[in-house]
Amino acid sequence: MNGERHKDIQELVDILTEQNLTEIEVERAGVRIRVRRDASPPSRSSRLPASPVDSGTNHPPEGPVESVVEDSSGLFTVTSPIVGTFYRSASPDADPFVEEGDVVSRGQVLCIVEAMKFMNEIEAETDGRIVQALVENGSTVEYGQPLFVVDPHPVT
Amino acid sequence: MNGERHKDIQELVDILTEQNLTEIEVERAGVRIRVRRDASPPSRSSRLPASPVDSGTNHPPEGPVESVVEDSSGLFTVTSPIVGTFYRSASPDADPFVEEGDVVSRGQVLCIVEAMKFMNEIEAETDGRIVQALVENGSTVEYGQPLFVVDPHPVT
Amino acid sequence: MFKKILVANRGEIALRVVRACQEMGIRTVAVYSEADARSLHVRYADEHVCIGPADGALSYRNIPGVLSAAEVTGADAIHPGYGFLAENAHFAEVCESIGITFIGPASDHIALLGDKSKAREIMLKQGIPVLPGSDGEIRHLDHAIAVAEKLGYPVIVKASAGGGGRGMRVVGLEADLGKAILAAQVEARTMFDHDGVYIEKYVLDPRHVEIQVLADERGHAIHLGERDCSIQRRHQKLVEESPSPAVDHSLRLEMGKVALKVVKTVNYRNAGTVEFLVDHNRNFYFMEVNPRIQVEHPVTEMVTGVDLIKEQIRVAAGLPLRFRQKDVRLNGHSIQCRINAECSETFAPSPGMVTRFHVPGGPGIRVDTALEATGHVHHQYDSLIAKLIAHGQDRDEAIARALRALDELAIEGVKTTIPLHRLILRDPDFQKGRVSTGFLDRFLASRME
Amino acid sequence: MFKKILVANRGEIALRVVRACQEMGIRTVAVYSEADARSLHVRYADEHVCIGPADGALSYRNIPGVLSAAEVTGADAIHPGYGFLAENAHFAEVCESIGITFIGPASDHIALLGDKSKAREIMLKQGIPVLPGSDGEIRHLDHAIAVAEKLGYPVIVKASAGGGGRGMRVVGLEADLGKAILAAQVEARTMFDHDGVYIEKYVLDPRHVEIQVLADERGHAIHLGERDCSIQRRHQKLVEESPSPAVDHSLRLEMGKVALKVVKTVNYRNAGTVEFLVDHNRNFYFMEVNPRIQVEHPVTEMVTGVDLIKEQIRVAAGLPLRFRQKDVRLNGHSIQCRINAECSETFAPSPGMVTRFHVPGGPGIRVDTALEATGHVHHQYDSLIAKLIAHGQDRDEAIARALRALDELAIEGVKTTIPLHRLILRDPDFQKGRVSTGFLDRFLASRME
Repeated sequence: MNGERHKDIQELVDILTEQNLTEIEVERAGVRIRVRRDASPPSRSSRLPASPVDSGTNHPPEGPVESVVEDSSGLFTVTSPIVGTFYRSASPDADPFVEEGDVVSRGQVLCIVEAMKFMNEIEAETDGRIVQALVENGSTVEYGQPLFVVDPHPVT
Repeated sequence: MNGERHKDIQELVDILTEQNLTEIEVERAGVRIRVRRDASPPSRSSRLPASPVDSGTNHPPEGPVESVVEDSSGLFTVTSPIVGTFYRSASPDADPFVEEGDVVSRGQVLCIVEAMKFMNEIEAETDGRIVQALVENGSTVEYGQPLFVVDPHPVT
Repeated sequence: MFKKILVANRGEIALRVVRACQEMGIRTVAVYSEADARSLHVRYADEHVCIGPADGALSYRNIPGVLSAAEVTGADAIHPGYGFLAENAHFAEVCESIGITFIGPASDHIALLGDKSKAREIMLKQGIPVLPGSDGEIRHLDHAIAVAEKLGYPVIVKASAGGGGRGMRVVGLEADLGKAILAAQVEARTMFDHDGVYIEKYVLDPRHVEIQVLADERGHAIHLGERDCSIQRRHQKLVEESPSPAVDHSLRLEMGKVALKVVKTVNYRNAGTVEFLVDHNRNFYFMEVNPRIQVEHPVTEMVTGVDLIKEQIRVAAGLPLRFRQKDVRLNGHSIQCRINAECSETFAPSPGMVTRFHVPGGPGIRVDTALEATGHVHHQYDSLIAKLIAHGQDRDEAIARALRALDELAIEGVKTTIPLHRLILRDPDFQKGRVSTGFLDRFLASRME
Repeated sequence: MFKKILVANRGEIALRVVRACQEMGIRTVAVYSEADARSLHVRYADEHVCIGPADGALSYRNIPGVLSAAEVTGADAIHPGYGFLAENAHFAEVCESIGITFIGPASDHIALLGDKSKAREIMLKQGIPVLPGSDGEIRHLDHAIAVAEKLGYPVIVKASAGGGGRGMRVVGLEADLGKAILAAQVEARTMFDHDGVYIEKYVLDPRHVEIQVLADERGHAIHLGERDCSIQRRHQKLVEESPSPAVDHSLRLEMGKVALKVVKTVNYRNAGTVEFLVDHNRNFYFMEVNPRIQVEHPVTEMVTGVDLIKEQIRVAAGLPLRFRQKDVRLNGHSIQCRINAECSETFAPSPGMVTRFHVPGGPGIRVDTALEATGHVHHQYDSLIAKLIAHGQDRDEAIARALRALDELAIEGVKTTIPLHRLILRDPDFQKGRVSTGFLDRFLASRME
């Protein structure tokens, strides 16, 4: 799907959501788009926290996440299993465990999440290549927060 | 999707909302737009009056009504302009002003609605034939309540 | 006690009366216009009768329509709420004549108190403190000039039949007096069909403080403390509270005594409000009596625990008041925000379809509204769509709760005064209780800068 | 005072705490499970941290998760609400050890009061009236038989670590005693990891009456009158009220005195509830102390005007109580209905999507809920979805208002106990205040006929 089409759909979805509809269908020049939703999701409050969290924990809560999530593109997301502080290296002077582009193997340590003085090593659950590191060193992460995007089938 | 289209859909959504519809489909110059909403219309309170009104005024409130309404079949409905007691004849012994099937002419008295001891004569606002008398003699009628169905173009 | 009460109103006050009746075990009849067919007051009532089209003049103010509805449903009393027919002496008189109880004062009281100039004269004679002013209505310009000179400028020209800020003009200079009288007369003639005006000394920046009274048919009367309604825009109240930050125990005793004297002077019965202006030196002056339940009655209910609508009904049914003055205790503090469907900056009405409505809850919060998650705000009627009432152990807690609840209150689809209420309640002067009838104009002006 | 409080709970009680903090100007941190990402307590809090999946054991009961969230957000206190970690002595101890204030009693009080058998012994020694029973835990069956014979049947076997009706067996005959003890032990071992049981005389058809206490760090303690929670099904309270129809002024004084003696005996602090059984002859017996805020706390708030959550926070911050026993006045009467997402006939849980939600308003009505017009009732959590609290000048008015509000309260999409509440509140025995812990079973049985 190209970006253009995606934008179209996003617009339809927005309308769907805003108007609390269940279905929109648009057909044009041989292209038919139908957007349907069977049960409207609970809408967000207009009263989201006025000021973002100082500690950086404030990425808006989305739907459920798994510890490792495969998206439609075939990429995996490594998420944090605990609340804590995210470190990309074992100590301030050390090199990061992994960099973007690195090929990693299952069980390899990707980062540390410190919680209650415990250093929790987060390991790769699959072989693959680090496509993207999503969190800054020293940031706070919540349960389920995406940390890395991993391509399990890198073109070598 | 262009702004034009967005506006189109918004319009449809407005119509949907105002008219309390569930689905609209529009096809024009190769463009077909369908908007649907499953949500039931603002439902009545679960606490509708437990017992119907003794005085018979309790037909459920529906949308606005006009004093004379033309429906899709081409028939007119004569509605009550006031709250009161409906009488089909001038006195208990007299014949009804009109019967079903009668041909009436504009200005002819169809019935009386008594309110605060005043006898209000309800006249036909158009020539036609009485298709149906909707209210029992002696019943209470509200403002806007249908009294007679009139066919303004009877096949003679 | 009444068997069946017809509620001759709509919106939150109609719902308020229906609720009181339900709690008392009295059947209710809602009357409604075609625009309100699906309104809560209609659905919650035991019976309902459509009495006219959306235009209030043809439905809620339609006396034959309301009375026919009472007749066909067999209602033995009518509660008029506020607005519409509530202060219509003729309506009350017709009710009396056909044996349906009008839940409110007698028709002659409504007529008497509706003539502000005359009411003022009567109170003056009884030694009730009133503002110095003209002795009755102004007869001609020279008379006005003489009166104003004696009072000292500024003075205020008021229509005898006026109310709600209509037919009033403040005059600072003799040169403007004639024009002001003419303008007030024109306005009064147009709106009230009576162009008599009188003149009073104009008090700079007073507080609007009113005493709630209740009187039964046997002449027993009590007062339920005061409400401070100084937060007004063009004489439209926006925020009300009880007790008043400016009234202490001794002033309350004094004002209460005067209010009861006013009640006794006219032999008033049922619920009523005696309005006073209070100046910076704690002097207070009788302004008028509102012979009806008021929009701001809930703040009094919150601090006294007394259900004013139920008391109105009980008294109208001939029952004696259930308590004496010494039984009335004020607990804590209460603040009401009138949520209007208006732009909070321009005050332009904002009718339309409500797309989301979430009411706050939790301790100390009461919401009186006829709105629902999906509902219409009709352009034909008053823009008041909800009353948010907060109660706390003290004024600070009441304000904190009101602010917390204002943040939770979500109304989408129409513009509302919620943003303005948030700003007012956070204003340092408001928080210190330093308010007067000039507060809101200055507040709005300072925000425009 | 605390700068930032983490609320270690969900649903209405989390919202309740967030609201109290907002009114006090304290920042809040909500923790939440993935299932609650869009919940009101999350959206109303200043900050929010996801701490685990929907399963409460992995999120709301997840001690490292909660504490990490407190650490990363810099919260200086944690309010546990009720349930989840509220009575977890280990959690309170860890909080104490890392310098985060646990808003509740000290961990050793939680541990002590969690051992019902031991608590009973301590109170007995202090002359607090307790039901006659075994001297500590049962050692073997012969011991049990001897105790029961001395007490006279029926007796009740209770798990020392029990609570909420779990680990209890009523025994009418000696032949059933062994089986009952075994069953209580198995249940207690499974649920509380401790299988000690003790035996008490079983009181037929008593009332459940509890006294709300508040104690500050300096040892100053007061009580806030009683709550009658006799309307229960399987020890789950369904309707609560204050004051109790069975408690008059002199009995209240007496029970209050004993409750404060309990507080003093263990040097208890913060908010707590001392539970008593009251028999038909107005004898009352200490049962246990609930060392937390309770679901039914609002009825006490409604009659005393005291915000119990705020007082918990103030006391936990080391502030002294703001009032003395003589400042506590009970105004009117309050009744709470626990609205559960359950079938009102079978009591089967009814999770699902809420499609319509309309809360009642008007005078004397308070609703504590985290539900919205569109929201989910999750099967993983407690079925309590809303608390409808009514207040009136007297019990009759409170009942009338509760009934009126139950009629207005509309929840569609899930089944609720609303129909059952309507029936209970209309029951002639309930209306006369003639209730006991056996009321609901008899009521339900009579409806099955």
